[in-house]
Amino acid sequence: MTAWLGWIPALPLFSSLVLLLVGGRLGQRLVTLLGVGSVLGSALLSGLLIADFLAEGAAVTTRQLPWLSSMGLEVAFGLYFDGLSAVMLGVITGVGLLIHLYSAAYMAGDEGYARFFGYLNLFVGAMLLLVLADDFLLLYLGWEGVGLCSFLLIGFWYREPANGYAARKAFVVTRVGDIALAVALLIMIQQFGTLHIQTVIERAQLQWLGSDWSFWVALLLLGGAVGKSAQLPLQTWLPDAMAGPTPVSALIHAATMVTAGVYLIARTQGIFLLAPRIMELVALVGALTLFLAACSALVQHDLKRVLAYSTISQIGYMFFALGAGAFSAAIFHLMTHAFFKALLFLAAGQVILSLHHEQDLRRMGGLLRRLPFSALCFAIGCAALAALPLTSGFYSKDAILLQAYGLHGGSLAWWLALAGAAVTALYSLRLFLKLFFGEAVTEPSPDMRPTLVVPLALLCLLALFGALIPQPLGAVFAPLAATEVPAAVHGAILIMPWLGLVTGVLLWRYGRGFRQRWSDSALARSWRAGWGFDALYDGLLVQPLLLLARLNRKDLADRPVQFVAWLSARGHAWLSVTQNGRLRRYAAGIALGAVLVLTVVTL
Amino acid sequence: MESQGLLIPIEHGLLFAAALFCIGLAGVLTRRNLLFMLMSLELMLNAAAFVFVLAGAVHGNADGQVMFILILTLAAAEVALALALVVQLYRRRRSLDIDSLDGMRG
Amino acid sequence: MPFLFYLCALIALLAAWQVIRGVNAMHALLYLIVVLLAIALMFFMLGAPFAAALEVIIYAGAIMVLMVFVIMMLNQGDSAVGQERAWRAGRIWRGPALLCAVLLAQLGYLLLPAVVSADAAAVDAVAVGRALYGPYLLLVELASMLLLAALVGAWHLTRVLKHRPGEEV
Amino acid sequence: MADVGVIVARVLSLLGLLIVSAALLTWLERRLLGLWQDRYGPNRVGPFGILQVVADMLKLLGKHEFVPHFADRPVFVLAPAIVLVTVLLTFVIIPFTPAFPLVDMNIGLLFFLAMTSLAVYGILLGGYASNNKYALLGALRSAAQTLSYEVFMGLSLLGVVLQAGSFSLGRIVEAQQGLWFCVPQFLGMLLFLFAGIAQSHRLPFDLPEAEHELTAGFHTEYSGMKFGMFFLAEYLGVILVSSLMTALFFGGWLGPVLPGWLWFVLKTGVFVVLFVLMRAALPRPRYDQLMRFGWKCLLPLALLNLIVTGWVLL
Repeated sequence: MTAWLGWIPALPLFSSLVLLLVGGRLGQRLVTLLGVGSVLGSALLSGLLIADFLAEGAAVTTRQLPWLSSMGLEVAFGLYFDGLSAVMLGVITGVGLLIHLYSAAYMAGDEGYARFFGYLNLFVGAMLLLVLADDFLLLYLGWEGVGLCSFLLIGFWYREPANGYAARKAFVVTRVGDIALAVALLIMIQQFGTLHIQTVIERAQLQWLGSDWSFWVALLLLGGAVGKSAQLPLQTWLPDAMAGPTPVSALIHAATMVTAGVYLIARTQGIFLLAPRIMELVALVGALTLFLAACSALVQHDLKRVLAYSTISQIGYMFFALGAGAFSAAIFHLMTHAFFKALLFLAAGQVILSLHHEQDLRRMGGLLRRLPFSALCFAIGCAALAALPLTSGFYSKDAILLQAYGLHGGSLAWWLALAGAAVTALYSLRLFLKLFFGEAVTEPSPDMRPTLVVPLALLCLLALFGALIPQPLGAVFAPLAATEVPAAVHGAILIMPWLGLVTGVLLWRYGRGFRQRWSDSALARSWRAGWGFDALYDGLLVQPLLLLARLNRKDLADRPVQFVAWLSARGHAWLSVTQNGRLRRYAAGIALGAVLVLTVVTL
Repeated sequence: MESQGLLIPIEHGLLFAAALFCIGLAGVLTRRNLLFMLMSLELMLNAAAFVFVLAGAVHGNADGQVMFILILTLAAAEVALALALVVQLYRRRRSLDIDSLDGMRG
Repeated sequence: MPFLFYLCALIALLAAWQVIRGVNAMHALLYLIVVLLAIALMFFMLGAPFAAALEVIIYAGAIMVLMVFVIMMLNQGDSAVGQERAWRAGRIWRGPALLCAVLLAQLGYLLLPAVVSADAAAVDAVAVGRALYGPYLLLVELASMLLLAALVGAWHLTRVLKHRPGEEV
Repeated sequence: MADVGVIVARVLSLLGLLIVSAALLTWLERRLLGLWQDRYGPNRVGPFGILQVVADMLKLLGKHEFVPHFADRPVFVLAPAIVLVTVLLTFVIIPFTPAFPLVDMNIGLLFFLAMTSLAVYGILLGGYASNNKYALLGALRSAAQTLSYEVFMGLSLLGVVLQAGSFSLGRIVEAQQGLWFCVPQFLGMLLFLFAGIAQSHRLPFDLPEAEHELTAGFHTEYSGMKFGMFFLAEYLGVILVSSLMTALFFGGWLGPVLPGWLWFVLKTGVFVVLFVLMRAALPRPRYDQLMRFGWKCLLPLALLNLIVTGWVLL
């Protein structure tokens, strides 16, 4: 069975190759068949492999194909498959498949249909490579591939300059994290002479015990993860990434890209555990991010930006769990989040499509009767997001908060996470109410194609019952010591979402004036702008850089180059006089040249 | 033919070719009509071909005639294309004036 | 025989002169054919009968027929002759004539002292064929590619275009 | 220099023979057409009407030599001469007997092809110089037709050349000592027959002068002896193609008992009669059909013939 492992990333990669090379000439039906079919194949293979793995339970490594060999560094193409990979595989191919199915209907008729599926397949393929990689360099390949695809897909509708800007922003910001990761890899090469993940972790545990290296490497790895997963301080690209088509947002937020950072930390936990201070930092970063992003989500006007900030916030939970040492809870939340966030995005896409590409929440409302199915999807998705009991989100978030408390007790990060739960519930409710209650502003056109309904219905089921899916993580993470959690803490965890909900209902019912004033307040405006991080970075980094560039424009070093350009332009102008289109002049020129040459010969 | 030597001194043949070539060149340079330019070109081609055949005859081998065949092919291709252009030119401009074609675009 | 050769050369040069200063395209073309026939005869006398035959069959018999064909098809009439006469009248020919005269003088100066030991012998069609399909096989292929290119090009150039705005059709 | 007298004598005798036979052919054709079309044909002047030829000739000579004022005079005069001269010149290579081709050139067949390709000019120029749209159309058709059929005329002959190993007609005839080439080169013979008919503008391929469409084609404006030259050239062409058929495919002078020249004349006569029969029997195709037939059917066949011959020989 493991012989088939290589096919899982190969299928989408191959399909994307075909689609990007000749896709424009294939019919839409063939493109769909290829694009969705390849992911379906990967999903089926993954299913078989995971079933196999659940029965046998041993991590496997495929044959290593030599890739590059230089100055003692041997890198090979090899895939590694264990419990963590299995969970990621399931999420990526399963949710990815549903998103592909949905896209087939959502993007039908777009002129870049084949290109879209080519990018989408490349995205899934790169992500699969990332989670299956046996080697840090291969992982880095997938890592960069994911970054490239996010750039391509966010800027998919490239005729709009704003989309191109958003794509560039996503690319540049994540690049900052990527450089940190690259530095970490270089340190590994320098220290161990290999990039094989398992070997590196084993040796690190032997050699780095008590040394500073683990601190720095873990910090750099965290830098990479923060960039990819849009955590503080590199979270600013994700809200802008909403410029891409909605299925792309779903893919980025649920199945691929942003979960890469969580995966990276989970995969290299061996190194992180050597650096307790970094673990605390991870938890703090996660907690801060989750709270700040939740606050931002509370005041957004754009439907997709609400979801974007909620993603940042939920990833923050995962980081918090990772930092607290509750790795399996983090991965558990990663999975459930993938389900309900994909559901929310696809349902949002459905609403946006029905409202003729309207994304502003202020121009929505009263859609409960008109779009009942979307309302149902949103209800389930929001409930899971708010972690109401019996939904999948409830179990995972519960697990995070409980285990984190058990490991660390009530630190600042934990209290922030707890408060975040209430805010999460509040903004989920706000989103739902704004969409489906109140006065109708825009008249939707009901459009429920079966290809749109089926993925949504499946995701509804997953968002509700996804927590029941077993996670074979026992062999990957050390089991947690069972600790006693005070009943009051447990109660608080259970109460928090309801607190948020009740507040929300009260505000909706009686606080109209307050909401109005609050919406215009300076604090809300700053929250809406993502706590001013964009402005900060703009003032701190972008403007000085632009200033430098402007100062350098008339550089002395450029002068020789410009002189060459000037010279060739003049020369061109001078020579183009001879290109006057008079055929006989040309012939005369040739004859004159012959005469001159002969003169030279004669004399 | 006489196997002991060439019919005429080789310089005379070369001179003839040079003269033919120059006449053709003069035609190309002076005529404005595309058809006449073509004919002058044919003269020049023939002068070149003559030199080849003459050289082949001087050395008594077939290479000269082989090159002549290549020139023949070249002339055929050239005339086919040029005549196609002539027809197009006449269709569009109602004239074969080559100087009316000095406008360039792109 | 040498006399015949020089006669042919003279005829060829005179006819060529008529070609480049003619005003009637058809007459000029007939002079051109005379040039070709004279050259064919000269080939024959130089011991290249195959080349002579090809010169007549293909050059005079096919390529020139094509030109006659096009001239007849365009059927420009007398106005073209008048135009040619008008174009020929100007001072336009002085520069080119000078240029060509210089070129000719140089060529003559360079060519006249040429001394090559001649061991001439008639080269028949068999020898040409052997050369063509022996050492020059690649050349045959090149020639065929050239002809193919000309075929495609001619087809492309003469196809009837749809009317495009801004163009006289 | 003693040979000069002999050569002149031979040339003159051949010329006379050809003119007479061509003239007789006009009579023969009309008689045969009459026979097949169940009517008399010329039968008044002389025995069997044979002196009708003389009468026609006198009539032509007596006519006013008219050159239309709109014609391109020098070209107009030149055209019929070109046609007649090229046809007559071709006869120098025909080997009537081993001793009597005027010139046994080693590029004999190429010479024939060269002359046929030059013969086109006569028609083209005649049509052009007449400055008449029917003549022009006829000439254009003729040029296209001749150009097309010339291509595979050459190709169809190459099979014979390959088998005989020479362009010389005498050698080709000698090479048929054992077996006439009409057997191994049957396809080539058929192709050459088609091409020969087209080249000599005989029915059914006489589209350049199709009377009911183009009045008289390229020689609409011609009269008197200039017309006579065209006319004569056409009949000489028939004889030429027939004698070439004989020499190339039917063993030329070879044959038992009878002297060689008689064999040659007899065989040639058969083909001449065949030509007349075709004129009597076959309808005329449309112009585009003719061209399509030539390029899409005959040309591939000629290539096929050439390839197969080459393959077998190698």
